[in-house]
Amino acid sequence: MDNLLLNVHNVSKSFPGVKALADVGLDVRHNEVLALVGENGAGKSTLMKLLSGIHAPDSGSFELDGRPIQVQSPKQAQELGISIIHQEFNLMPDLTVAQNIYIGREPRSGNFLLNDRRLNARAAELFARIRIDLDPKSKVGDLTVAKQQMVEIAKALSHDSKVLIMDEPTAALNEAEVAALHEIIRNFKSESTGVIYISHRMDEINEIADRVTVLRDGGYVDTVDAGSTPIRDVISMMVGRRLSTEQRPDPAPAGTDVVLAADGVSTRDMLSGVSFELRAGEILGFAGLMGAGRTEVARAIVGADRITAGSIEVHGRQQKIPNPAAAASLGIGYLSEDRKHLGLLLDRNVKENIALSSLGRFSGGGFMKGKAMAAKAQELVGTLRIKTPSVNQPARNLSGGNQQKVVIAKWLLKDCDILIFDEPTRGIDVGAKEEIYTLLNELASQGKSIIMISSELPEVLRLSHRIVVMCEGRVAGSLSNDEADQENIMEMATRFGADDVVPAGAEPAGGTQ
Amino acid sequence: GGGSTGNESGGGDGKPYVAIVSKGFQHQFWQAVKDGAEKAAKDYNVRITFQGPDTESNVAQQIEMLTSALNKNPDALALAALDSKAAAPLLETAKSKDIPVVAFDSGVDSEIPVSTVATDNKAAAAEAAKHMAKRIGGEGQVAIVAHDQTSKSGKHRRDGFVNWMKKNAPGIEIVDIQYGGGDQLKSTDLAKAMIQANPKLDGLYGTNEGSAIGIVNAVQELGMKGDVTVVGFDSGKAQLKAIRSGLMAGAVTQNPIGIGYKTVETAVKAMKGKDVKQTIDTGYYWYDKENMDKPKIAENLYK
Amino acid sequence: MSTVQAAKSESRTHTGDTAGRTLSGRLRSSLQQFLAFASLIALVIFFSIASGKFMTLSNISGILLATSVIGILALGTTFVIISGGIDLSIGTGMTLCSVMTGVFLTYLGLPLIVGVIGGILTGAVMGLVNGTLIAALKIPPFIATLAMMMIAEGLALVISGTSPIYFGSTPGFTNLALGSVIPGLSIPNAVLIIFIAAVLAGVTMSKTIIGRYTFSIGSNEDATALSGVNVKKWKVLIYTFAGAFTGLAGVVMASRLSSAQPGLGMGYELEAIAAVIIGGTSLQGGKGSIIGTVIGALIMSVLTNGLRIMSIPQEWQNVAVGAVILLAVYLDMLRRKETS
Amino acid sequence: MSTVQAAKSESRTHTGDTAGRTLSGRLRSSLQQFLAFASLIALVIFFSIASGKFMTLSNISGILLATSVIGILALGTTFVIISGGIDLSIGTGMTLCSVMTGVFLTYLGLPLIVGVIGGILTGAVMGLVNGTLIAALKIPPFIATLAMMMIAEGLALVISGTSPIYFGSTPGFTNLALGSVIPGLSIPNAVLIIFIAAVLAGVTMSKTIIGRYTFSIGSNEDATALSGVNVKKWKVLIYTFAGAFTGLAGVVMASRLSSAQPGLGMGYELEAIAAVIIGGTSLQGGKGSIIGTVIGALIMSVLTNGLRIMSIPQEWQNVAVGAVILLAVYLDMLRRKETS
Ligand SMILES: Nc1ncnc2c1ncn2[C@@H]1O[C@H](COP(=O)(O)OP(=O)(O)OP(=O)(O)O)[C@@H](O)[C@H]1O
Ligand SMILES: Nc1ncnc2c1ncn2[C@@H]1O[C@H](COP(=O)(O)OP(=O)(O)OP(=O)(O)O)[C@@H](O)[C@H]1O
Ligand SMILES: [Mg+2]
Ligand SMILES: [Mg+2]
Repeated sequence: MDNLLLNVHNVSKSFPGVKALADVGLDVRHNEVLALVGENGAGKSTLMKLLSGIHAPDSGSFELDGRPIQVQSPKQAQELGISIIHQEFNLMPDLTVAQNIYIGREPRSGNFLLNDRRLNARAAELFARIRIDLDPKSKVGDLTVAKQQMVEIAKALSHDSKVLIMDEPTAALNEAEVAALHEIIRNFKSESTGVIYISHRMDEINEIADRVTVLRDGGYVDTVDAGSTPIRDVISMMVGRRLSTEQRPDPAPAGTDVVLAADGVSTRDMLSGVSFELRAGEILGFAGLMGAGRTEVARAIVGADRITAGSIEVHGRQQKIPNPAAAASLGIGYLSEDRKHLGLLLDRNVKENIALSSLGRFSGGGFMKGKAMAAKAQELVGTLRIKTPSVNQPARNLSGGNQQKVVIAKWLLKDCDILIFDEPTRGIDVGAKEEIYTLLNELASQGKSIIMISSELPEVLRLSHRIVVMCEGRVAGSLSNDEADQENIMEMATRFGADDVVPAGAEPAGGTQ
Repeated sequence: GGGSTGNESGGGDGKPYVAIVSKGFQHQFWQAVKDGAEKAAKDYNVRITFQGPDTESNVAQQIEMLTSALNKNPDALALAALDSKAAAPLLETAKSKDIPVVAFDSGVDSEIPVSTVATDNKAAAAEAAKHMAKRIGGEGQVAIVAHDQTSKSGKHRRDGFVNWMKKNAPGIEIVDIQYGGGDQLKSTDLAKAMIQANPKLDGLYGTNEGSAIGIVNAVQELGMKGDVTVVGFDSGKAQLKAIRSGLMAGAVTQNPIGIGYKTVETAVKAMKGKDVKQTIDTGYYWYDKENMDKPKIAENLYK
Repeated sequence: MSTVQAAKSESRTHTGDTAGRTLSGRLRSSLQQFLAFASLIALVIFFSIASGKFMTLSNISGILLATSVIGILALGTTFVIISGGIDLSIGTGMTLCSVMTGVFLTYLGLPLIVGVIGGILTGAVMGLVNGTLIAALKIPPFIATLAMMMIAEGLALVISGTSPIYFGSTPGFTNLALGSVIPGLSIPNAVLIIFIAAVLAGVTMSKTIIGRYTFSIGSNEDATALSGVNVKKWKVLIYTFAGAFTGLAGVVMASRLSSAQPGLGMGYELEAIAAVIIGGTSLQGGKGSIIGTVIGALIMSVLTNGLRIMSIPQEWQNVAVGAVILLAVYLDMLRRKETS
Repeated sequence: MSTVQAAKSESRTHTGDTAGRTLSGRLRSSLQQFLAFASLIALVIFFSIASGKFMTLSNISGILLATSVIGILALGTTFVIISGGIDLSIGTGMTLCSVMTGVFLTYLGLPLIVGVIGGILTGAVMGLVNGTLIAALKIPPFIATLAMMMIAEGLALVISGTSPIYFGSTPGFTNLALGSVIPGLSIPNAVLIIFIAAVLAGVTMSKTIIGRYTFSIGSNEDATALSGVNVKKWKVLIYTFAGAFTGLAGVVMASRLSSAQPGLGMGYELEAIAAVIIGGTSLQGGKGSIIGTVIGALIMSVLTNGLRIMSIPQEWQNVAVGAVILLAVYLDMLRRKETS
């Protein structure tokens, strides 16, 4: 083919104990979006890290516009016109949005003097051009995960590059933002450019992709035309088997007695008068736009943020919850949306991460029962099919999705009556998602109560008995499963005329069918 | 210069070997002692090593130095003990190895040392007090910048001064005593603060070179030359210059070079089994503009 | 309030770089400066009341003079610490620089200006070495600079032959610190020097590329490298730049004592680092400010001077200093929780 | 290899805790221990060749004795550093503990065992205070323990009246460190004590829940807290536990000098921390090992002793120590890049 933008020939890469990629090849044409899909740990991110000069391939070669290239360093990748949004954030929290985006390319007056006025102006232009709502001067560390993702996207688009690689850019985004991002991508691709797009949200594939390349277990499976190939075929190529994805399961009916009740809960930064009830055996979905305050609600309940007004009742008794430890002792667990900073001990191994919340159980007289701990961890690695050479692998070395599974395993092991899952399926592949859905339903049917915060409406709709919709730190309303649909949820989510809602015309994407 | 005594071969060559563990190393006083020791080493054709802790309160460091010195099985050991009780077990070791021990600078209250080459810090400090009292006419306010709060010599040079004043100069009030660790910069700021705090100050006494120079700097920086009587301890180029220029009334010097020389000399005698004097007093001298060039004095002053 | 949140709010707030910040951010941080300044004022007021001798012009200029050496050291170290590193070699390093100045002026008899620049360059070279050890050889900053601390201490003694070097041959040298270029006003030049140095450092920190990368590297070194910044090069530059301040401190020190004292320096590094941290710079890197450091240094020297003026016994002075530092920093923490 | 990777691999490798590791991991890390040990051996061999006086039984036991105090301090600090903190108060704190032991035994004439336990508890209490300042009041460890360093120094002087306290009334006390319970073999008890202390620390680190939390908190404090761990409580415990080692060091020191010396201690904290870091523990927290610390401490004291035995002039000794530390740590780095 003559019109190849990027060409990858039989690339292989292994890490100690893991063969991440074996003879993988793919090609990107001009003016196309190539979706790259595969299970967690299939090797997608690794391939992209090779393309962006973070790792060096053990073997194989790359061609850009027909010319062979070698990518030794991230800087060189940029110079070659390859820019990447990594799966994990690479931001400087103490710097402002603009400073982050143009780091290394600051507008200067003279050699050494910075020109921050030009810097911020340039950032503002960029945001206007790609229609992202960000304040160039706000400190990245203060932004929500979603907004930080937007910064990463803006940063990648700020180099006008040939090849734009996006590794799960939408994992932190909700429907409206996703639609906006797709708009951005459509504007980006041109006769001289192309996009590699990694995602686990199958609904996006036919939204945005022209072709789909499938990886499985570090090997190349096939490349198919996105338009003409039904999603379920792609999925079965990914997981090597057919999945039955029923539209809405009928979860066991929730009990009636209230296990957790928030009454007029407010925090200084964000929440005002949030009230809701969680019943035994219920899955209560939380929907809302980015920055609506769902995470804040969770943090407030487990005592990670101070409550300035309102009260919380657990099992009918009013409780003061000063910190997450207290919440845990009341049987409330919180799975954070930010696995890297608030979920994992990256340098510690899988075993320790899984056991972290339950160490007491594995210690007698202060001494650790190492064997019991390892055994239990091994068991959960099995149930959740966590892809890792062993439970002794440092969490850092796991793939994003597998890291997420480790965090989930931690809370399954802790065995709380009330579980708050904030974006639990972030970065998890379709197959695993189904398993986690079933798992959540089982937990519910065992009488455990679950609050499920998710930016993926289909997910919320599928799992929740009831859905609380938040907007601007307030509860906009709540719907029972059967009266809820994407439209009325979006309507509620924007009820208070949220100003940071992404431009209209971005019609919500369809569910999985 | 520095490393001349360091004998890299670490033993072996035929010369007899005297290990000297002093109270200090970096201060000029101890460098002068070292020079004296080196001179004697040349004269008597022996090899010496000279070591001392970073500060005169670091007893533990001195004990380590003593330990490794003993493990070198020297023919004789010279020690200026920071704390003789703390050193006692090691002196026993020396005895059991029949290594003759010479105590220097200040005595070691123990039977083991064959001889003590020392000067009396208290008496020397009293001498300084006497001259201070004379200069300020027997009454007024005096403050002390001391170099160390816990070490024996630090205490003696302070108390000798204070006690003499108490006994002999009731009109003189010691208004403040503070400690600059012999650090010239700290002592300077310290002395300035003292002068600020006590405007009616008539005299300042520094218990070692660093402290004295600190005072001199303070007086200079405050442009108070002549307003306060400054009395110092030890010598050193800067102090001599200050005395000549009249910034300082004078100072008490011990005889560091003599101490160093006599110490080695005695050690050599002892190792050869000759009998040695129980105590050798190397004395101290008051010196000022008038007498500092007299050979008797000048030979005790180091630059 | 919970550990997490506190940890967060702590780690979130107080980006001292005056470059673009959100309005609230700008307000907050200037408020902080103001309040940190307030606790300094509080000390001054306390001592003025406690002793009539404190608030005199000569004592104030004495305090400023006493701040100069530690203060200049602290300025350089602020860069190192914000970049996520640490430098323990500044104390004895400063001494080595004094000694080298002595070598240039007294031993080699070079002209004044050459000696001064030579002293400053000595510091820069030491910084260059530190930076290379840390950035190129990947030796942890703490251990690299600890080793340099010992090496510098030794070299200062060796080069000087363990005795002070006097500047008799260059009489002008002493005026460098103690003279006064401003006629009338009796402010010693050393105070001017630290003032200029502080302005230089402040501008570099907030308005130049090196300042930007200092914050960026300290905030997230890997991400900065991934963004195509040559982190290795900039780290070396940062340490070298900081080293120049160590050199300047050495020159000022020598000039003030009109001699290079090979025995000094050990322990000065902790005082300087303390000043930086009291000034609100975080050892985690990424957060801090020059103005904070200046205030921190002033708090330290006001404290020492005040206690001496009150002639508190030495042993109690240490206790008092420790206690006051705790109090000051604790109030600072409370305040940040409020403002965050 | 790109900067990033380098940075990463550095920040990644060398998880010294002996708890479960991958086979390759286990091999690698034991290899590291072995090699760190090797550079210690290398030093020993070098000095044995350089001076016949080095490899004598009395000198070896001298070295071990010299390791005891710094070593015990380093053991405790290892916990603090792995948990992501730092403790500068161990040096003067140790002295305060010696003084308190003196108070208990000499001033109050309490029985030996009470005095010993009293000294250790003093350390634990100091640790408790440090921990509370840091965990509850959120004061940065560096500044909190720096303040405690000054306070402890002052209190030691105040309580002792600035003069040493001798143990004449409890003759048995000196044997605690210098006596020898093993007949025949002339190994002083102090060596036994640090050996036992090391084993205790090692087991605590790798086999108990406090060790587990030490690593978790050091690795990611926020995540640990959000996992429902009472970080505040455990941090206080960690500092208290570490403080007990400071107390023990104080007791051994006092027994060794058969006196409590109020004036020393400043500077010991840096030596101890250096030993910890030479032993491969990272100041970023989350990584480190007790065995590493022991080796680090031995490297330090072998070095000092060897240079003295070789009669290297004192001013050169510092230079040599610094250089060797750099070399040792650099080789360590290289090796980790290899093995990682
Ligand atoms: N630095 C590393 N060291 C060791 N193993 C690694 C490392 N990085 C990735 N791996 C392994 O390589 C395999 C592929 O990882 P990769 O991140 O490419 O998967 P992925 O397709 O991106 O999965 P996900 O969809 O969950 O992000 C995984 O088994 C992972 O454990
Ligand atoms: N980890 C956090 N710590 C402190 N404040 C946070 C954190 N995450 C978000 N916030 C604040 O809470 C506000 C709402 O963000 P939050 O994440 O709670 O919204 P959300 O509804 O969960 O949206 P999403 O989680 O999809 O970003 C944001 O403005 C942000 O400043
Ligand atoms: Mg991935
Ligand atoms: Mg959220």
